[in-house]
Amino acid sequence: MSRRSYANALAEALATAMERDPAVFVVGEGVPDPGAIFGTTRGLRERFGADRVQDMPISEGAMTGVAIGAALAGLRPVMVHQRMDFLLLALDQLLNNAAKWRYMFGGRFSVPLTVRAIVGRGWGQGPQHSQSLQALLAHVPGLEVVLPATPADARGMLLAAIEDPDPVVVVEHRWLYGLEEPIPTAPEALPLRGARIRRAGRDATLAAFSYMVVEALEVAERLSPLGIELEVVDLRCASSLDLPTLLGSVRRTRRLCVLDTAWTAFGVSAEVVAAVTEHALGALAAPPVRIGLPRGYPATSPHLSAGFYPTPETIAAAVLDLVGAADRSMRREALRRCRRRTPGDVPHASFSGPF
Amino acid sequence: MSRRSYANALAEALATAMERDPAVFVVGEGVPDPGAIFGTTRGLRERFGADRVQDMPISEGAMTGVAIGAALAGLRPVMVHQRMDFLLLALDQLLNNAAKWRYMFGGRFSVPLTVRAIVGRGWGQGPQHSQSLQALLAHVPGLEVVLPATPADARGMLLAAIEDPDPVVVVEHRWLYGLEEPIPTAPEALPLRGARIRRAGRDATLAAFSYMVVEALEVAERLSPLGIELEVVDLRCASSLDLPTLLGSVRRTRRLCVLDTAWTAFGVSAEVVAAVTEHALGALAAPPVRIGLPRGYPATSPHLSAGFYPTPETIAAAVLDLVGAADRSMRREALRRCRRRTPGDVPHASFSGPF
Amino acid sequence: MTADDRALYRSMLLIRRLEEALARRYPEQEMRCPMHLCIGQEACAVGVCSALRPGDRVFGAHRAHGHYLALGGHPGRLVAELYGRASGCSGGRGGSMHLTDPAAGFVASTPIVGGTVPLAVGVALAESMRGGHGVAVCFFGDGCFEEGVVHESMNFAALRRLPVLFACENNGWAVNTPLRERQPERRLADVARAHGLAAREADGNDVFGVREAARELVDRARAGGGPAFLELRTTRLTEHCGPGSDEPLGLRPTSEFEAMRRNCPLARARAELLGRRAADPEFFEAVEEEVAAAVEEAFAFAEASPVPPPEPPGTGLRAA
Amino acid sequence: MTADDRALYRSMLLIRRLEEALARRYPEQEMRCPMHLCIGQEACAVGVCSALRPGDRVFGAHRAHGHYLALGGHPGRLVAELYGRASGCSGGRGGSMHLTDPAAGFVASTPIVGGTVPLAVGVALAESMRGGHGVAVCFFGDGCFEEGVVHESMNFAALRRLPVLFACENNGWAVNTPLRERQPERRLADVARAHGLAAREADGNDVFGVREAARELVDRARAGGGPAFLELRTTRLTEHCGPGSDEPLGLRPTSEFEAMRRNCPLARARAELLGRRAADPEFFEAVEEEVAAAVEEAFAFAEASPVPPPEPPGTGLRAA
Ligand SMILES: Cc1ncc(C[n+]2csc(CCOP(=O)(O)OP(=O)(O)O)c2C)c(N)n1
Ligand SMILES: Cc1ncc(C[n+]2csc(CCOP(=O)(O)OP(=O)(O)O)c2C)c(N)n1
Ligand SMILES: [Mg+2]
Ligand SMILES: [Mg+2]
Repeated sequence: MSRRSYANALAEALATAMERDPAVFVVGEGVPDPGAIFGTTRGLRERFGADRVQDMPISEGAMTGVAIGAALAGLRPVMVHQRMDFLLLALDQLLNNAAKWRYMFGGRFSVPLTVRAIVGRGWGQGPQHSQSLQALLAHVPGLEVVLPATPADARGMLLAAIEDPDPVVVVEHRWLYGLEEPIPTAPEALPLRGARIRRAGRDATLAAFSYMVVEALEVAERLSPLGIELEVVDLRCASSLDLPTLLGSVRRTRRLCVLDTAWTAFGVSAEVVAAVTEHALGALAAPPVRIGLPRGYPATSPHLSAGFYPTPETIAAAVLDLVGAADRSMRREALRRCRRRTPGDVPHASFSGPF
Repeated sequence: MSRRSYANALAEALATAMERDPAVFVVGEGVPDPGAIFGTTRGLRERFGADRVQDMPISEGAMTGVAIGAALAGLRPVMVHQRMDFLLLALDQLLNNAAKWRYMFGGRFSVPLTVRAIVGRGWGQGPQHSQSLQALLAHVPGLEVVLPATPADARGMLLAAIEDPDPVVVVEHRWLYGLEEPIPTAPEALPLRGARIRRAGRDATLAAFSYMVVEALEVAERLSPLGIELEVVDLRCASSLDLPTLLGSVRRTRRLCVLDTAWTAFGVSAEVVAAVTEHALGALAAPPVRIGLPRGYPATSPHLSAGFYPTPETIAAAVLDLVGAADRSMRREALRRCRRRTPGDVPHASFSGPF
Repeated sequence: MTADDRALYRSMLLIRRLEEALARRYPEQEMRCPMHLCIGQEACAVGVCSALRPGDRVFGAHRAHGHYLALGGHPGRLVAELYGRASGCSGGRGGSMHLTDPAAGFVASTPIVGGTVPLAVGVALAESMRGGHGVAVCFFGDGCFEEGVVHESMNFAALRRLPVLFACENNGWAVNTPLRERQPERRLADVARAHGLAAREADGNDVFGVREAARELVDRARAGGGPAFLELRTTRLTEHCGPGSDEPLGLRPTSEFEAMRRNCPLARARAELLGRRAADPEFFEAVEEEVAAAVEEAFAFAEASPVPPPEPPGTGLRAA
Repeated sequence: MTADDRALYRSMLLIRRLEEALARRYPEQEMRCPMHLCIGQEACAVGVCSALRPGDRVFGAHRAHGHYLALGGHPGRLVAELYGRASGCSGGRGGSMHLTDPAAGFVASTPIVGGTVPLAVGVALAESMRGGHGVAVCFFGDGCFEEGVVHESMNFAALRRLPVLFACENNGWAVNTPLRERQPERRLADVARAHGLAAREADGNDVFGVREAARELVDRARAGGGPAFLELRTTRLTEHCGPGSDEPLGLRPTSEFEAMRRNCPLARARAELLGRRAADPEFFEAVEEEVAAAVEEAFAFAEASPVPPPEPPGTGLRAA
């Protein structure tokens, strides 16, 4: 095992994929620049050359089409967007072409395209630089949309995405990049589909995507000493939900809270709730709960947006309601334990902007 | 009262809005051409002049931005897309600008933009000309997304959309265009929000959007003589669900079936189910059911795509399960009554392509 | 050279007669999909494709029957595709607006205007990264030139000096909207040139002229000279979509239709071949017969293909 | 004319000193948002805006402090916006990348590259439909020229002969990517010209030259002569985003930074004013003092503005 940050794990996945398969290349605005996409493309140009580690014009639409064309010709492009918001300029290509191509031509083609889309948050990212648009992608048939939440998954799922014969979007939340854990030294692909139970518990199921897995685990850890045992299910893949794992958990705990990094309304969390309800209505002892973003935008001002994102404390409050924890002083203690001390607009206290 | 088709009702709304407010203008590919957007812009150019009834270059992205700019300058543009699929080229402008503008600048601006997006179906529209993308729009805060299902609503809601100070997308299903009904002679705006109970019933709630209201009503009419009384709720507006009306209905019938013209997975129907479950779990006597499109595309071949769209018969089958109708011969009779005799790829028997 | 010249005529004739048959039989309600005929524009497809080699790869858009056939795409599988049979070139999933015959070098066509243009650039990028010698071609219309993605594509192709030909069939119309209501007075080729492409204009109804222009640009691209743009001025003799004519709409004076008909690329090629004595009247009789048989065979293939059963929903989206 | 010339200098100085103060104080962690300084590019904003009249309307992008200030936008409300106060020009919702001061003629800036370009065209369309005499201006960078929406916008503006100026500040970089890695060798103005726009190139660090070029194009547009494109070659003296310099990155030789610093638009304007005797050393001393006071006042305004309470989620999305 070796310690890796989420960002390093991504860089390692890219290097490994490029090493193994000469058809793999990386393209995106700033891919070879000193910032190296928050470090995730560091060293690649030196190692694999300018041809396979490409910058690009600010032309998200056409360049997505160029990547699709290159994929049709047998290459394996990895396209990177520093903010997922820029993908809105590429949705025609991604949804009308990449997602449909295999189907439209009777299975004669394969589009092995990987898109890395980074979700911004905090430090004044504001309305146009903070969107988590997985619901738009998961709705349209033909794309796989995955959201790794750990360094191991970041490396393993990016590798699997690149190896996959069909288009995959890897949604990476910026606040995960600093996360570290020991992972197997040898990089291997991990399945794109399939949820993982990150923590077992009997009182409620917290089913989470991406960065919300971190928050769910934090809440679970902090409530455990108070006798509340939460099961945390990392859903990992949005487009193909792992219903067996999820339903198994919900049937045990009988309570469901879904956490997503995007707007709650019409988000992927709605699909999770709907699917669970359709399949296991009788198992639910309480109405399911969704936690995500309210119907609005984070103001750039940290003062204005202080209440915008869920926090361990607000999550705990919802979970306490869900499990029916009525004891007043226990509630107070639970919320106190979950309170954060760092400013709400940075991933960790030592962050000093900008990004 | 005067008889109007859905298409004529839309044309009347545009003419009325342009008459009442000189700031209103209509723009889109083919708006002034003899096809007149399936008749919905017929006669407007003769009446209001080329300046206010504009064709446009095939530049959906920039032209949406142009419309937003014109709206910022005090005009009221109505932009028309003959297929909703083309909107994917305009999502950056629609979602990053129109939807966010009022918020981003502290409420200093208003973007009174109306977008008409037409959903294609049948006659070989195929994967790129048949998409019903309301879920992508409803998810992003700031847009109102409405789906009129009747001629009265088509006229009244388009008028209201144009009068609204903020952006509204009117989703029009092509198969509704031939629908006729008597509506009040004097055109007036109708509320954009608020569901309508189109038919009362005690056995289950069919909550439907757009063209699926027609199919839900047909099923309800045909099952009524068999003693199954279905309540049909026309949801009308996706972005702002009318929960009081919907929950009231579900609390009475205790059974919910949601019908949408789009893919079921991650669609607006998921939000409807999730919202109902969160608010009225205890009222549900059976798991809610969603009816929409499967995770795939309609082949252009009518033979291949014969099973793709829901039909009154497949809807009836699901509803019979939902209400627990076990009697074999009654089921058979119910399905027989709902069977359609027209080809599945045309809105009515006299249609002879192309469109 | 003259055998070659006659082959161009034959290729145009096949496109013309096959499309005429499609138009004639469209009302039978067996071809249940939108259909954009290229009658009047055959010389563009045939002239450009005659400048290509095996290994070159071509993309089209909504009006692509001609490109498919000019490359040698299978006529029966084209008709079968419109008939919605599983033996169609796209398995019946695409219809007229989604064609493919990779073996013939026709990668694909799709109906979203501008959608395939950057794909051709991507194919050229792959070719250039691998040091191959193939050229990519995208056919598109004057209306498509208004899509931003085309300009983004030209910029990138020029930046990387990619072997790609942007072949713009300018028929002066997008649906029922004339060019002057969509673009200012200016030459398309000038825009492409300003983007850094080699650019030429040619009479798109003169198949020999088109071939000459395309050859120059394709050979240049193949030799590493970078991307090129070819504007082909041509005439759409049918309505935008469907089997009929738009003459009754009255959007253009009758004289314009008459002029278009006089400017028919087949008639012009025939006159030229006769004038140059590269073909004699017997040739034209023989080729008519041969093409009629090919058209008949194509329809017979389609009609003999079984009507497929409904596809299970959700099939074919991704590899297993 | 010389009072006017001195005003241009003062305007550039205000931008420079205010941004220097922003950079100096950025590490205090009170301005918690991305920030793109325009130090080195002041002459573009000031020269173009000096050619405008009340009623004209301007859009910017991510690097827009200069445009806002050059039009006479309120400096205190700019700083307050970066400080996240409700007294900020966008109520604190936007920060550095979302500015507005409609009264000053600055409609807005947003950070999606290319996002505001068609909006300016839309404002010009409205103006032309209503028979007004206002001109719309959009500022954008050389990188933005790569977005398709810019080309779509130019085509439409030329088609309708709209009164809009496309003001392209070409600093040769997009983030850390030089122009040569994004675009082929060719002149931006040639592309605009090919699209049917009047086009000029100017030294973007010569404020008087910028004004002259902008005047010609703006006056022409106002008189009904149609849209125009102005390329301004300029220099970004700071890092792309943030308060520092990118000199330590080593992406460009030190000599280039030295050349850029010698080419400082303020130094050049000062030398010219002195040379022409349009201003004396006392003027420069006085204006420094005056501007320093204005900058101080702007920060004082921001700091005196109360820290706003958290906004209730979902407020401000639509009219009630
Ligand atoms: C993105 C997009 N916008 C609009 C349409 C509708 N449409 C189909 S064909 C067409 C006209 C295309 O004109 P042109 O590119 O000149 O090709 P032509 O039909 O003349 O061959 C339009 C607007 C579309 N299919 N895709
Ligand atoms: C659509 C989009 N793509 C990418 C970005 C990221 N980005 C922000 S500024 C910038 C460079 C812009 O370069 P240029 O237009 O030359 O302006 P400059 O920064 O040089 O002033 C990029 C790529 C963005 N904000 N929006
Ligand atoms: Mg055309
Ligand atoms: Mg730049």
